[in-house]
Amino acid sequence: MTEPAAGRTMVQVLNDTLRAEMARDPAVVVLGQDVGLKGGVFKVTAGLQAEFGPMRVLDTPISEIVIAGAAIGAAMMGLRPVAEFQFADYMHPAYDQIVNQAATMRWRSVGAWSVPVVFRAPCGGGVRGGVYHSQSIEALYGHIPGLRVVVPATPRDAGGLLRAAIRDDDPVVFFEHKGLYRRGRELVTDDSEVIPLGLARLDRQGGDVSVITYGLGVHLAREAAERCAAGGVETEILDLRTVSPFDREAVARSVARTGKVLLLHEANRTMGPAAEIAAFIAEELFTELDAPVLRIGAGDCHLPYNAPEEAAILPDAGGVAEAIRRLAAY
Amino acid sequence: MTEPAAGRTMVQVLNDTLRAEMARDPAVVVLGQDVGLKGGVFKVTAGLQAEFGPMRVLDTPISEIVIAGAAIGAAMMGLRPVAEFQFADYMHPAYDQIVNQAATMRWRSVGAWSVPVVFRAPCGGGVRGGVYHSQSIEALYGHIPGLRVVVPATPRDAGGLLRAAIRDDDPVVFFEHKGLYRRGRELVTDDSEVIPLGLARLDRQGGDVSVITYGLGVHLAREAAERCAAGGVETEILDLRTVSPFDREAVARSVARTGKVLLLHEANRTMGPAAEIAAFIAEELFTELDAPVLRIGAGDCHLPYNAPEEAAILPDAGGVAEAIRRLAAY
Amino acid sequence: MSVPDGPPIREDLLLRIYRVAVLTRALDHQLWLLTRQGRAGFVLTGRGQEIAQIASAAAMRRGHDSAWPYYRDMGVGLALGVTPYEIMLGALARAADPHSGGRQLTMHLSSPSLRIGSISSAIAAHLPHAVGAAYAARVRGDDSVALCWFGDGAASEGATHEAMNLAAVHRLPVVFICENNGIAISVPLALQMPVERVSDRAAAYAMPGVSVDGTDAEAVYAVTRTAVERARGGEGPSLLELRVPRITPHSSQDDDAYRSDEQRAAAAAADPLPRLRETLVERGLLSLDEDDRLVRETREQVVADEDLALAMPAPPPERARRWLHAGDPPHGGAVLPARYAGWAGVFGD
Amino acid sequence: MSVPDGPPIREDLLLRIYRVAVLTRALDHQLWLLTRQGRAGFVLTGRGQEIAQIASAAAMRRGHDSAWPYYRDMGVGLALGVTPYEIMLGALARAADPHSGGRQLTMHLSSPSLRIGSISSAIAAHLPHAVGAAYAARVRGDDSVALCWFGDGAASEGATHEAMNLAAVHRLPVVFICENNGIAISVPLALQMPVERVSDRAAAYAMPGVSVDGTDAEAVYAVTRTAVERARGGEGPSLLELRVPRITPHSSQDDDAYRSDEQRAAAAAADPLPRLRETLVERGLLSLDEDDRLVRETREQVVADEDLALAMPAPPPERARRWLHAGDPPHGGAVLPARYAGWAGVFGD
Ligand SMILES: Cc1ncc(C[n+]2csc(CCOP(=O)(O)OP(=O)(O)O)c2C)c(N)n1
Ligand SMILES: Cc1ncc(C[n+]2csc(CCOP(=O)(O)OP(=O)(O)O)c2C)c(N)n1
Ligand SMILES: [Mg+2]
Ligand SMILES: [Mg+2]
Repeated sequence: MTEPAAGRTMVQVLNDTLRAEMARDPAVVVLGQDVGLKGGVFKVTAGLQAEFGPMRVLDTPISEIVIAGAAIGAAMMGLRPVAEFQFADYMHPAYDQIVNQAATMRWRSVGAWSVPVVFRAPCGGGVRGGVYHSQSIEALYGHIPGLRVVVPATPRDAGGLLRAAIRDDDPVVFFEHKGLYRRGRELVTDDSEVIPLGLARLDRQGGDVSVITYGLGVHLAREAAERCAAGGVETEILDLRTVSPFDREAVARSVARTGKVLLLHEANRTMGPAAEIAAFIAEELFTELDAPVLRIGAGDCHLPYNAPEEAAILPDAGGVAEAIRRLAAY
Repeated sequence: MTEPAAGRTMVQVLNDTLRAEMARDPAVVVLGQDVGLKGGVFKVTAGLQAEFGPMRVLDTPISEIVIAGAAIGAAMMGLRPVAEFQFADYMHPAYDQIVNQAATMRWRSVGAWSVPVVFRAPCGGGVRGGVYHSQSIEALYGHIPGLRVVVPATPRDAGGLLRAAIRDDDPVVFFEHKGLYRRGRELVTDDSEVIPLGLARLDRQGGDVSVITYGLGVHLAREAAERCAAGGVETEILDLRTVSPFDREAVARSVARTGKVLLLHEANRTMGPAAEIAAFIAEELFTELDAPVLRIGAGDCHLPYNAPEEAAILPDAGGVAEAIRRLAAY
Repeated sequence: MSVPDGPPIREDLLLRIYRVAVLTRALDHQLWLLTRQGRAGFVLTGRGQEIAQIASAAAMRRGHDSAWPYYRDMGVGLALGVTPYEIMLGALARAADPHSGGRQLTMHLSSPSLRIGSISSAIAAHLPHAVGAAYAARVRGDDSVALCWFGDGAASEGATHEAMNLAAVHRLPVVFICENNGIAISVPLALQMPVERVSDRAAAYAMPGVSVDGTDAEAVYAVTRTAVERARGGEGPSLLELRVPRITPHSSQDDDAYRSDEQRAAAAAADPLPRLRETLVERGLLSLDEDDRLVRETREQVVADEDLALAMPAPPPERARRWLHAGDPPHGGAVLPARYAGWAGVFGD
Repeated sequence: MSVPDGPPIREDLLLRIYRVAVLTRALDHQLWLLTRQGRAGFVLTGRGQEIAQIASAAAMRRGHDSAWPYYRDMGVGLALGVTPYEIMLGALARAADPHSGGRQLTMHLSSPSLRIGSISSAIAAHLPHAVGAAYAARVRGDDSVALCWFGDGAASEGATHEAMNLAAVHRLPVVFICENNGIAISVPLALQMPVERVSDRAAAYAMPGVSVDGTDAEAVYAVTRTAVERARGGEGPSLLELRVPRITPHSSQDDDAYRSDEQRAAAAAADPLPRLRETLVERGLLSLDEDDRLVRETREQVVADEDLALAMPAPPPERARRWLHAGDPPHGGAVLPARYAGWAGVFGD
């Protein structure tokens, strides 16, 4: 397809990527609630059913267990299903299928069975979604052996990572932040780019402090970095892109460069992905550290519909800038 | 009841505690698979149905969703259900009910509804249970606001903590390591002891290195500490007992005493509870540290039935002793 | 199996059901308006399902039986005594909202005093709770019944199966009420289940299954009343299917483009309110003048509630983590306008 | 609904079913022995359910249709061509076990070449997989059928409902086969479901539901054959209930104390093997001498497999994390004893 001059939103790139992968490989199918006729509640699958028919783009009943489970069985028989959960908050009923089945299948069959499924779900708050349309749950999958967890921050990465996830022979949990679906456009000229899972991206260079983050956090970090630059503090931003397994080498390089680290994500702070990265640094990069390893995450709370309480729980650029300055001054 | 001279196993204390709490409060009920006539596959509920009848000790169908969900609804109507999952590995189908319902109920109803449910499950490996009878999944609940997660290490703590969990007005996830059910006896003279949730216990004093752990880890740490003592290394063992929220003050005191920390659990290492504690230390106790914060957990893998592979994945006293010595020598 | 017809409805009750239906519709209308004006962030209502909701709720023993509605059940809430003012407070995410303090989306009711469970957006997650409430009644030996409302799409969830099965195994006092509007967001019934009627599911649990026209207040009341008494009498659960139209899009965020003009027109044509009005007028229980006044006064009442609610403050940020655990000071609820003194929905007077 | 009787079974097939049943029983016997001797850590077998398993498996097109058995289905495995030697390797947790390399508990089969899904201990988790396999067949346009075996307790899981519903909505080629032994560990059927027959559940999905005596090889074969052809013909899924006894305790870790002597005796008396032997003898398809020889030779064969398996090494510790992700060298499987050249279970010759 020809790239619109203005570039594309993340939703458009995800939609184009699904269409291209389905055209390229007849084994790729999409299933989920309202993914067909409606094209998904966020339009990520818009137009696919008209093009590929009601079986390859299957409107399922409200049955998360069998959405995940049928995707697994179909994958074992050679398909490459992309299973959509309408919201990350509604993946929980399928938890058993994803962690006890998809994650264990290859290992427990000593390599005989493959489960090339992408479990897709819109995640994240700040959109007035309330308790059940706001969750960031990547940690619940990052702890599970056999799963990879991806959270893109830009339209280009969303396309390149989804392409990699679909072609990967193992299950991938793929979270898309609702707040990024239509947040700005990006020129994505290479529609065949496959971004390897597990590789971080240096989003911004700066020698004073490293902010290691992913997803929406990248955008909070950019804003904070701008503010700090005004005060002469240079911030490096590392976008992990894949939360599990995360890019240890890239993290190590960044810590070696700055010696001061802020870990940032929207997921709840306690036992969130940042805890793992902080522990890794405290264990293996201890001597490189010039300051405490700071973490910013959501305030260990469910997310409400009302704006003031939600804002009080979610991380914001102001708090990130403050932490960067604290580290710089340490 | 009069304490047998030899003391009681963890299973006996759990069984006695359930019986006493049911006798004390008619609102306490037990439900789960095979908990009645059979008394549970590990006999934790043995004899209860004969004493309290088939409704207060309910043999349920194989329906984890409604075991958890009915416990929640019954709790909202004034009962104090103790819901048993036959193995932690089989809690996953109920994940949605526990994290999206039990954990959110009080918060989302601005304090109007209480969910005093104890979700009990045998956990842990090293018992030749294979992929589905060996899991240690406390991290999957520790990340969730509104839940408390308890893992006792001794018969006395099991009784005192279960008593506290049943009387607590909020949901508690209570894991019992199968390997500890009948591992030794302990004299438990005070059958009314309520051990407050969130309070750690200093299991062993020693000034050189702190091992912060819980559950089976306490016993690995004890064995390792003995070995190291022979070499003149004094190990302090802190038993967290409650994994979430963990006792930050006790951890801080221990770090202040030794400056050298080994975090230990059987749960998989990546994004496990130890990551949170390491991150807490790296962030707030940075200046107290004299060495890297070491972590030992399972090797990020499912647990197999065959012994050699299982042993290769699980932590053992030898590895713990080695880490203690490494820290002591740092 | 099928439930025999229940007792005929008392005519004054029929009129009350209509009054609450008019109130529900007025509130529904006002909430959509608020959303179009951008003063409410989101709206989702049950236009077309009101009579099914109110007439079924009217069959329960209020304050004694427990209610487990879902997000579309404004009619159930108002019938049980929730005030429009409270629903306004919730839709506008005000601190005083007694149901969730503005933490949940519009219409996510919760009221221990009215014995209404806390509504979760998660489809079918509340069916097990209703079964648990019925189990608690059995354990405690009281004769309360748990009524549970849900949509046709909710019937596909594993939770629904497990809940109905456990209730049926122990003949627990539950009434499962499916408001079948034929669609789940964009997914039509034929893609949701292979059976003609949701009530066909009852056979799998050896419980009575009845399907009635959910726009027929008398039929809805009769079958619900019968199922409630049956449950109270220890004869176990029932599954009721109330066939209703969905007149609006799924919510204010849905374009309804997946339905044809004919389908949308057919839904609108099945509106239960004119039908009940006709019945009442025919039977001389309501004159057209009385109806005009009722509609006008009701709209004024709702607008008055809206003005009051708009004047109330949003939750303070520092409140965000309160009530995660026991021990925090109580929310305190909302101060209701004087007009609601003694207000009790369809059970009023 | 009920499936019309299928084609009469070919008599040679009946004899083959018996041969595999004798083999299953011999292996079952030997595994319990090994466990009592402490040489195997755990045993769980399907004594009493063999005929149901083998006769239903015999109705599928081997290597073309996919099989989704559960942990008790040794008979299904042997019927489809799994060898006793492989099952011994698994029960003894040997590295060469081609099904799980000794990683899963006894009898957790897995074989892409035989199109047997990987068995999970998690009850009912495999029903959605079978439905997914049938969905894949539909997408790819091949005419393979997915057969799925499970217990009566598994019928209570939400996964079972969601799987049956999705299969029925799209008339996917699945045959759901419930081996109803009347108990789930200690929980009797009456506490598991409110219906008389598991097959009563079929009505909820508008699919045929048939219940037959699972100790009657001919009946089992006929109804399964009919359901398979029906599925292959695009007419959708069926639910078959095979009523069987559970002759052993649930597993080697269960004391069976929750059943009375009478109940255990009744189960033993319902043993399907003597019954099939009688039929074969009556029809002159088997003489008692031939049967004695068959039983003796089969036992020798199993003992020979046991000796071989016992001599094989356990998995090396350094292998523990292999196959967590794609890219590791293949396991390689087991080198089968020469006697299994061309072995194909009940489909042999
Ligand atoms: C577990 C879960 N999955 C998906 C959703 C997203 N969702 C919200 S409403 C809805 C449709 C519900 O349809 P139905 O049960 O028929 O109720 P209706 O809206 O038609 O009244 C869906 C799929 C959800 N809320 N919960
Ligand atoms: C999801 C899940 N919950 C609980 C268990 C524990 N469990 C193992 S076997 C069993 C009984 C199964 O009964 P049934 O389905 O009738 O099969 P049977 O053993 O009688 O052949 C249970 C409850 C499990 N394996 N998986
Ligand atoms: Mg609907
Ligand atoms: Mg059974």
